[in-house]
Amino acid sequence: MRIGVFICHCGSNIAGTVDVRAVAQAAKGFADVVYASDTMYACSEPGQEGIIQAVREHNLDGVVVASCTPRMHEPTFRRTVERAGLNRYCFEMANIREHVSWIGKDTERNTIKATELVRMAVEKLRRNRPLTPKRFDVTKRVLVVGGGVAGIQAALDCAEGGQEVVLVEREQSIGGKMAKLDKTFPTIDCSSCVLGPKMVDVAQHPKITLHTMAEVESVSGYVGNFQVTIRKKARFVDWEKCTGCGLCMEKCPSRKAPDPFNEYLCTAPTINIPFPQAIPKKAAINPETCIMKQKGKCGLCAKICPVKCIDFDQQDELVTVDVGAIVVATGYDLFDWHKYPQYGQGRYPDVITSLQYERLLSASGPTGGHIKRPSDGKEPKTVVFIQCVGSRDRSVDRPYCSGFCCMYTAKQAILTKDHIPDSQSYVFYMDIRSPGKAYDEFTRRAMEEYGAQYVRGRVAMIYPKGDQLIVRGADTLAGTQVEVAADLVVLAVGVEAARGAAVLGEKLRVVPDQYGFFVESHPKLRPVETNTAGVFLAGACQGPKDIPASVAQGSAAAAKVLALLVKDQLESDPQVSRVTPARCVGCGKCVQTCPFGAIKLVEDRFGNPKAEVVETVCQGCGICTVTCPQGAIQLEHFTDNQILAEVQALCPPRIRVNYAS
Amino acid sequence: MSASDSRELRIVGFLCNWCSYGGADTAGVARFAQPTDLRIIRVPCSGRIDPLFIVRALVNGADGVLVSGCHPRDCHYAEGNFYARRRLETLKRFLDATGIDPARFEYTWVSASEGQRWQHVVTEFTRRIHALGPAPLLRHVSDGAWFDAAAPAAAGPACPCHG
Amino acid sequence: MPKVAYYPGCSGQGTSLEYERSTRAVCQAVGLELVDVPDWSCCGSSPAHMVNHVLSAALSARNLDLAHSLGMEVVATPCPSCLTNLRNAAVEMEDEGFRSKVNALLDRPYTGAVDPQSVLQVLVEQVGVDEVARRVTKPLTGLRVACYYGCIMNRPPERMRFDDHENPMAMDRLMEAIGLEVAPFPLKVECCGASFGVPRGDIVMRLSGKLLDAARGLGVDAMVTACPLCQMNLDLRQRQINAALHERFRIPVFYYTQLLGLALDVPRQELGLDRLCVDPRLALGKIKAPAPVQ
Amino acid sequence: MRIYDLATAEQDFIAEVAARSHQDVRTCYQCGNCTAGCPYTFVYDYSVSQIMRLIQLGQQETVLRSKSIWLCGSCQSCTTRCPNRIDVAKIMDVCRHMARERGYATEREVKLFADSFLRSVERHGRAFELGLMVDYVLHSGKVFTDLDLAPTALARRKLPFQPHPIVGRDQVERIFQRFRQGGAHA
Ligand SMILES: Cc1cc2nc3c(=O)[nH]c(=O)nc-3n(C[C@H](O)[C@H](O)[C@H](O)COP(=O)(O)OP(=O)(O)OC[C@H]3O[C@@H](n4cnc5c(N)ncnc54)[C@H](O)[C@@H]3O)c2cc1C
Ligand SMILES: Cc1cc2nc3c(=O)[nH]c(=O)nc-3n(C[C@H](O)[C@H](O)[C@H](O)COP(=O)(O)OP(=O)(O)OC[C@H]3O[C@@H](n4cnc5c(N)ncnc54)[C@H](O)[C@@H]3O)c2cc1C
Ligand code: SF4
Ligand code: SF4
Ligand code: SF4
Ligand code: SF4
Ligand code: SF4
Ligand code: SF4
Ligand code: SF4
Ligand code: SF4
Repeated sequence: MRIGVFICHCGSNIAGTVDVRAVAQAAKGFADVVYASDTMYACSEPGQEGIIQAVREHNLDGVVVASCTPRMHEPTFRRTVERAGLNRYCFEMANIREHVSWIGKDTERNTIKATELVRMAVEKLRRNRPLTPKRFDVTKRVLVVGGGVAGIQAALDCAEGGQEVVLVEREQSIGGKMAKLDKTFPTIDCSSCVLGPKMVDVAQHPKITLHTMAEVESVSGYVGNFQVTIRKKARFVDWEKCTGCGLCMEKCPSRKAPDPFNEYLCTAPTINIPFPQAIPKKAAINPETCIMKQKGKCGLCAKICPVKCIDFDQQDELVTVDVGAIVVATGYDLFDWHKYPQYGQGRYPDVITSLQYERLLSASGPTGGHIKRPSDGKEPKTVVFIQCVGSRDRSVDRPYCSGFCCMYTAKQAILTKDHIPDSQSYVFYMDIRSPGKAYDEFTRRAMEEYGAQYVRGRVAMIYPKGDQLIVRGADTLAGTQVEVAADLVVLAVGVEAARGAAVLGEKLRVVPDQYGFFVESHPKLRPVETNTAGVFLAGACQGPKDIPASVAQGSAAAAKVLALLVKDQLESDPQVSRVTPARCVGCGKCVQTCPFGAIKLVEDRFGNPKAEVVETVCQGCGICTVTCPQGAIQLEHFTDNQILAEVQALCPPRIRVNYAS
Repeated sequence: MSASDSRELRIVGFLCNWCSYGGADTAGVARFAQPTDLRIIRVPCSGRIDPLFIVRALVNGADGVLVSGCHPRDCHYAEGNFYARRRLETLKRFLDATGIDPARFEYTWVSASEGQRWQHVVTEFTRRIHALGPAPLLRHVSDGAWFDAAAPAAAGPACPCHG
Repeated sequence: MPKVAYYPGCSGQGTSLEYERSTRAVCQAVGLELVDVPDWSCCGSSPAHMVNHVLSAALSARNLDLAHSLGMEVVATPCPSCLTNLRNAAVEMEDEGFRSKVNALLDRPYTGAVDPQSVLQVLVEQVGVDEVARRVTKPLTGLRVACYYGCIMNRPPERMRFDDHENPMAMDRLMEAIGLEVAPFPLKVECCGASFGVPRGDIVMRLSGKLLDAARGLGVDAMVTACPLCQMNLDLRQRQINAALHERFRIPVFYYTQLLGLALDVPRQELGLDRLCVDPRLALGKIKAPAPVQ
Repeated sequence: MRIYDLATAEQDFIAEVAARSHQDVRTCYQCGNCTAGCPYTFVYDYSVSQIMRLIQLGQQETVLRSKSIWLCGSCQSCTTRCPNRIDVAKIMDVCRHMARERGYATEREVKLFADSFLRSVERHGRAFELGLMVDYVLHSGKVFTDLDLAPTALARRKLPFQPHPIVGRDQVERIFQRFRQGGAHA
C-alpha cells in the first residue's frame, strides 16, 4: 500500500499542544507510508485540495488524517478521498484533538501520544479493503410518535410534503401540553385557537393515519425499512361509529374518574371525551371506574348511545406498519414537586402547579375560566408564583434550567391581573431567562404594566395561617428575608423527560441523557437527528423547549424526513460482517446472537450449512465476530486482524522468552 | 498524587463508537483535563471486544486495559453490551489464573453525554494503574502461536470467554 | 425487651428534671430498658461546637466510649442538643483523620461505633406506636395539642436520619396513640431561639413568641415538646415573652413523656407536672376521664 | 456603604473556610434559600446568603467581624434547604471558630455565655446551670439577666444549688487542657 498521512493543526487547537511537524516526520517512518505532511485546517477547502493533490502526485492508495474525532469529519474526508479517485473506505482517522490536544497540556507527551495514534491508524489502514455499498429500497412512510405540538407539526409538514404519516399518541386526544394551556406567550393568544385548527388538519389530512390511546409496542429494521408494531388500547367504544355526541357522558352514573387532562383538579365521567376540541372527538371508557367493567352491571351508556357503539368486550389491538423513518416527539412531563417537603407535600390544597393553574385560567377548565382556589373556591387576591421548583437544583438532581417557566410565569402573572384586576402577584425568581424574540419585553410588561412584584430569591417554606399561606422567602437584592401572606401559591415546576421515554428509547435505539431527554446526534450541527439513522427528534423530548422552538423542530425533523424519503433507494454501510465459507462450520452460533437477525444459514453446493450475512440488514456491531468459534465471520474494517494490529501498534510485544529459559 | 507527575504508563482503552467514544469526545470538547497515558481503540460496540484483544494487550506489556461501552439498556445495537458484560466478567476471573493482576483490567459504562464521568473514569483508572506500577514481565508465556492473528480461531472453543 | 444505653444530659439534672424522670418512667412502663452511661459528662452542647469541632467531638466521644464499654450499640438521649453533638461526633469520627485528632484530646481513645439516637426514635422504632397504644390505660381524650419538635432533632436529614425533616410525625403519632387530638402544627421544626435565652433574650422572645402565636391560632390547649431548651424557652420564658410582645399567652408546654406517662398511668410523682411554669391544670381538666393532678 | 476592591479578595481566607468546613463555597449561586429560612435574619447585620457571598469575595474582615456569625442558632434550616447541598450552618460555625481564634467577639455576651458554659463543664464535668449563670453575670456585668425568672425557677426547683460532680471530672478537664495546648488543629 502507498499511504499518505496528514496531520492537522486545527489552527492552534491541535498545534498548540502537539508538535504536528514532529508527528508528520515520525509518520514517514511507518510501514507503507510514502508521504506525510502537516496542514493548517484539513477540513477546509485548501486542506482537502491538498489531500487530493498529494494522492495524485504520490500515487497514494490510502489516506490517514490525524485531526478531530471521526464522529465529526470521517464522512467529510471519505468524500475527499473519493474525489481523489480512491475507494472511500481506504481511509482512516486518528483523533488527536478531542483525545489528545484538548485534554492534556504537556506538548511532549501529547506529541508522543499523537504519533502512536497515527501509527495505530496506519496499521489499521494497511488491512483495509475497498468496499462498495449495496443499495436497497426505501419505504415511503413515516411514523411520528407523540401528538403534541411538535409531533403535529412534523406530521403535517411530512404529509404536505407528500409522504404517508402514521401518528401515534398515547393519550386519548392529540394536542399534548399545549392543548391544556390557556393563553401562550409571548403574544397571549389563545392556545386552542392556534392549536385547534392544526389538530383538525391532522384529523382530516388524507395522508395521515392517527392512532390515539396507542403506543409503540416494538420496532425492528433499520433506516428506510422499519417494521413497527403499535398497540391500540381497548377503549370499549367503537370509534368507527362514535359520533362524539357526548350523550353517554351526561348519563354515566360513575363520575369520579380521574381527569388527567384537567391535571386532576376535578374528576370526569367514566365514559369521557377529555375536552371539547379533542381530536379525535370520540368517547372512551375508563375500565377502572366503570361500574359495568368492575361489577358487571350498569351499561347505561350502551343504552343511551344513539349509534350503539359501546363494546365492553373490546380488547387491545396490535397494528403493524412499515415505515422508512421515525420522528420521536414525546415531549416532557412535569417534575414531581412533592420532593420539596418544605412546600407542604400536598398538605395545602392551595399550593398548585403551573399546569394546574393553566387549567384554572382556561375557559374549558374545571372552573370555566374563573380563578377559584381549590380549598374553598374563593377568588384569590394575592397570588405567589415560585420559579425554578425542581429546576437548577442539584439537591433534587435537576441541575438544569427548564427553559420556559420564567416566561409562562410572567404570562400567568399577566393573566391573573386580567382575570382579577384587584389582585396582586408576587414572583419569586433566581434569574429571569427570556432570550427569545420579544420575550424580555414580555416579562418587563408583567412587572411594569401589570404590576407583578418580582422578588429575587428562593422560597424556603410555606405554611398555613388562618385561611392563607405564609410564603417565606428571601429578597437577595434587598439582602434579607421577606414574607407574604398568599391566597394561592403557584409552583413553576420544572420539566423532565416524558414518563416512559427510557422504554421507548430502548425500542428505537435512541439514547437518553442522564436526565432522560433524548440525545441528538450533534448539539449544534445535527440537532434533530439521532445516532440511529432514520430516527429523528422534535420538541421537548430532546430537552426543554417552548412552543416556537418545538414547532421549529417539528418542521426541521420533517425536512430531514422528506430529504430521506425523497430517495427511492439508500446505500447501506458496507462495513458489515462477512463470512469466509471455508472456515465456517455452520454451527449457527452467530445466527443466534445477531440482534438484528442479519445472518441466515444456507447450504453450500455440497449441502453443508454455512452462515451468510444479509448485507443491508447487518448493522455492523461485530457481536457475531466475537461469537464465532472459528473466526469465520469478520466485521469489515474491524476484523480481528485489524484490532490486533492496533493493539500491536500500541503495545509492541516485549517478551522474547522461551519456555526453555 | 497526580498520575501525570510520574512516568507515563501504557494503558489501552477499547471504546464503543456510540457511547463511550462519544463520551471521550465530549470530555475533550469540554476540555476536561485527563492523564495522558490512555490510548483509545475505537470499536463499533462493546460486544465487538474479543477478550483476546485484552489478553493480547496485557501480554504484550500494557500496564492496564480499560473497556467502556454504553450503559446497560442504552446499547446502540440493542444488546451488544450484555454480551460484552458476560464475556468480560469471565475474563476477569480468567486473568487471575494466567498470572495477570485482574485489577489491571476494568470495564465501565459511559454515555456520549457524560464527558465529566469519562474524565473521572480515566483519572481514577490511571491512578489505580499507577498505584499498581508497571506490569511485571510475563515470563511463563512464550510468544508462540498464541499471538498469531488467527489466534481467535485457535483459542476458539476452548477459550472460556467465548460464546 | 429492647435495651439501649442511656445518656440523660446535664439539663436533666436541673431545669428539665421532670423530662428526665418521666422519660425513665415511661420507658419502664413500655418495656424499654435504659442502661445508664456510667459517670457520663457534658457533651459540650452548642457552646462547644461554636468554639471548635474537635473539642466538641472529644467531649461527646468520652461518653460514646463509656457507652461502648457497656457493649451497647445504641445510646439514647432525651435531649436533641445532646443528640446533635453525640451524633455529629459519631459521624465525623468515621473519618480517620478527624478521629485521630479527637482521640488526641482523650485519655482513652474511642474505638467504638455507637449510634446515638433520640429516646423518641427508640420508642417509635424499637417499641412501636402500636405497642405504646396497647399499653394505654388512661387515654387522654378531649385535649387538643400541637407537637413541636424543635429545629435540630431531624435536621439535617442526611445526618439525623429519622422521620421527615419538614413535617416530622413521630411525636404526633405517639400523642394520637394515647388519645389526644393533634393539630397540624406548621412550625414543627422552626427554631425557638435555642440557647440565646441568657445572652440575647430578645431573640427568644421573638422566635418563641411566633411559635406560641401559631399554636394559639390552631386553638390548642397545650404544646408538646421533646427538648429541654424548647420547653424552657416556651414555658419558663412565656412570661417574659408576654411582657416583651405585649401578649397574653397562657399555653402549657408539656414534655411528650409527661403526657405518655399520664396515659400509661405512671406514678404521678415521676412526671413532675408541678414543675411546669404555665399551670397545666386547666388543660388537664379538659381530659374526658379527668386525670387528677397530684 | 463599604466598597470592596474585588482584586483584594483574600484567597487564603476562602481556602481556609473551604478546608475547615469541607464545603465548596463556589457552588453557592446566591439563591437566598438559606436566608429565606433563617429564623435569625432579623438580628443579623449580614444575611446568611450575604455571608456566603462575602466569603466568595474573600472579605475576611467583614465576615469575621459580623454579628451574624455569632447570632446563628445552628438551627440547620440553611443546611437542610440549600439546593446545592452546602452545609451552610457548618460554614457559620467555622467562621465563628476563626473569629474566636483571632480574638474577635462582635457579640460579646454570646461569646461570654459560651465561655461560662464551657468553664462550668471544665470545672465540674457537667454543666452546672446556677453556677454558670453566676459566672456569666460576673463576666458580662449583666446583673439583671433573667433575674425575673429566678423566683419561678427556684420555686420549681429548676436550679439545684449543688453541681453534680462526676468521678471522671479530671478526664474532662484534661480534654480542655490538651485542646488549649493546641492538641486540635481543626
Ligand atoms: C404551565 C405551562 C405553561 C406553558 N405555557 C407556554 C406558553 O405560553 N408558550 C409556549 O411557547 N410554551 C409554553 N409552555 C411549554 C409548552 O408546553 C411546550 O413547549 C410544548 O408543549 C412542547 O411540545 P411537545 O410536542 O414537544 O411536547 P408535549 O406537549 O409534551 O407533547 C408530547 C406528546 O407526546 C405524547 N407521548 C408521550 N410519550 C409517548 C409515547 N411513549 N407514545 C406515544 N405518545 C407519547 C404525549 O401524550 C403528548 O401528547 C408551557 C408549559 C407549561 C408547563
Ligand atoms: C461574540 C459572539 C460569540 C458567539 N459564540 C457563540 C457560541 O459559542 N455558540 C453559539 O451557538 N453561538 C455563538 N454565537 C452566535 C452565532 O454567531 C450565531 O448563532 C450564528 O452565527 C447565526 O448564524 P446565521 O447563519 O443565522 O447568521 P450569520 O452568521 O450572521 O450569517 C449570515 C450571513 O449572511 C450574509 N448576509 C447578510 N446579509 C446579506 C445579504 N443581503 N445578501 C447576501 N448575504 C448576506 C452575511 O454576510 C453572513 O455571511 C456568538 C455570537 C457572537 C457575536
Ligand atoms: S479537520 Fe477537524 S481538526 Fe482539522 S481543522 Fe477541521 S475541525 Fe479542526
Ligand atoms: S359513545 Fe355513543 S353516546 Fe357516547 S359520544 Fe360516542 S356516539 Fe355519542
Ligand atoms: S357502563 Fe360504565 S361507562 Fe357506561 S354508563 Fe355505566 S359506569 Fe358509565
Ligand atoms: S426558565 Fe426560569 S423558572 Fe424555569 S428553570 Fe429556568 S430560570 Fe428557573
Ligand atoms: S455485525 Fe454480525 S451481529 Fe452485528 S448486525 Fe451484522 S451480522 Fe448481526
Ligand atoms: S458462528 Fe462462525 S462457524 Fe458458526 S455459523 Fe457463524 S460464521 Fe459459521
Ligand atoms: S441556600 Fe445555598 S446556594 Fe442558596 S444562597 Fe444559601 S448557601 Fe448559597
Ligand atoms: S443555622 Fe444559623 S444561619 Fe443557618 S438558618 Fe439556622 S440560624 Fe440561620
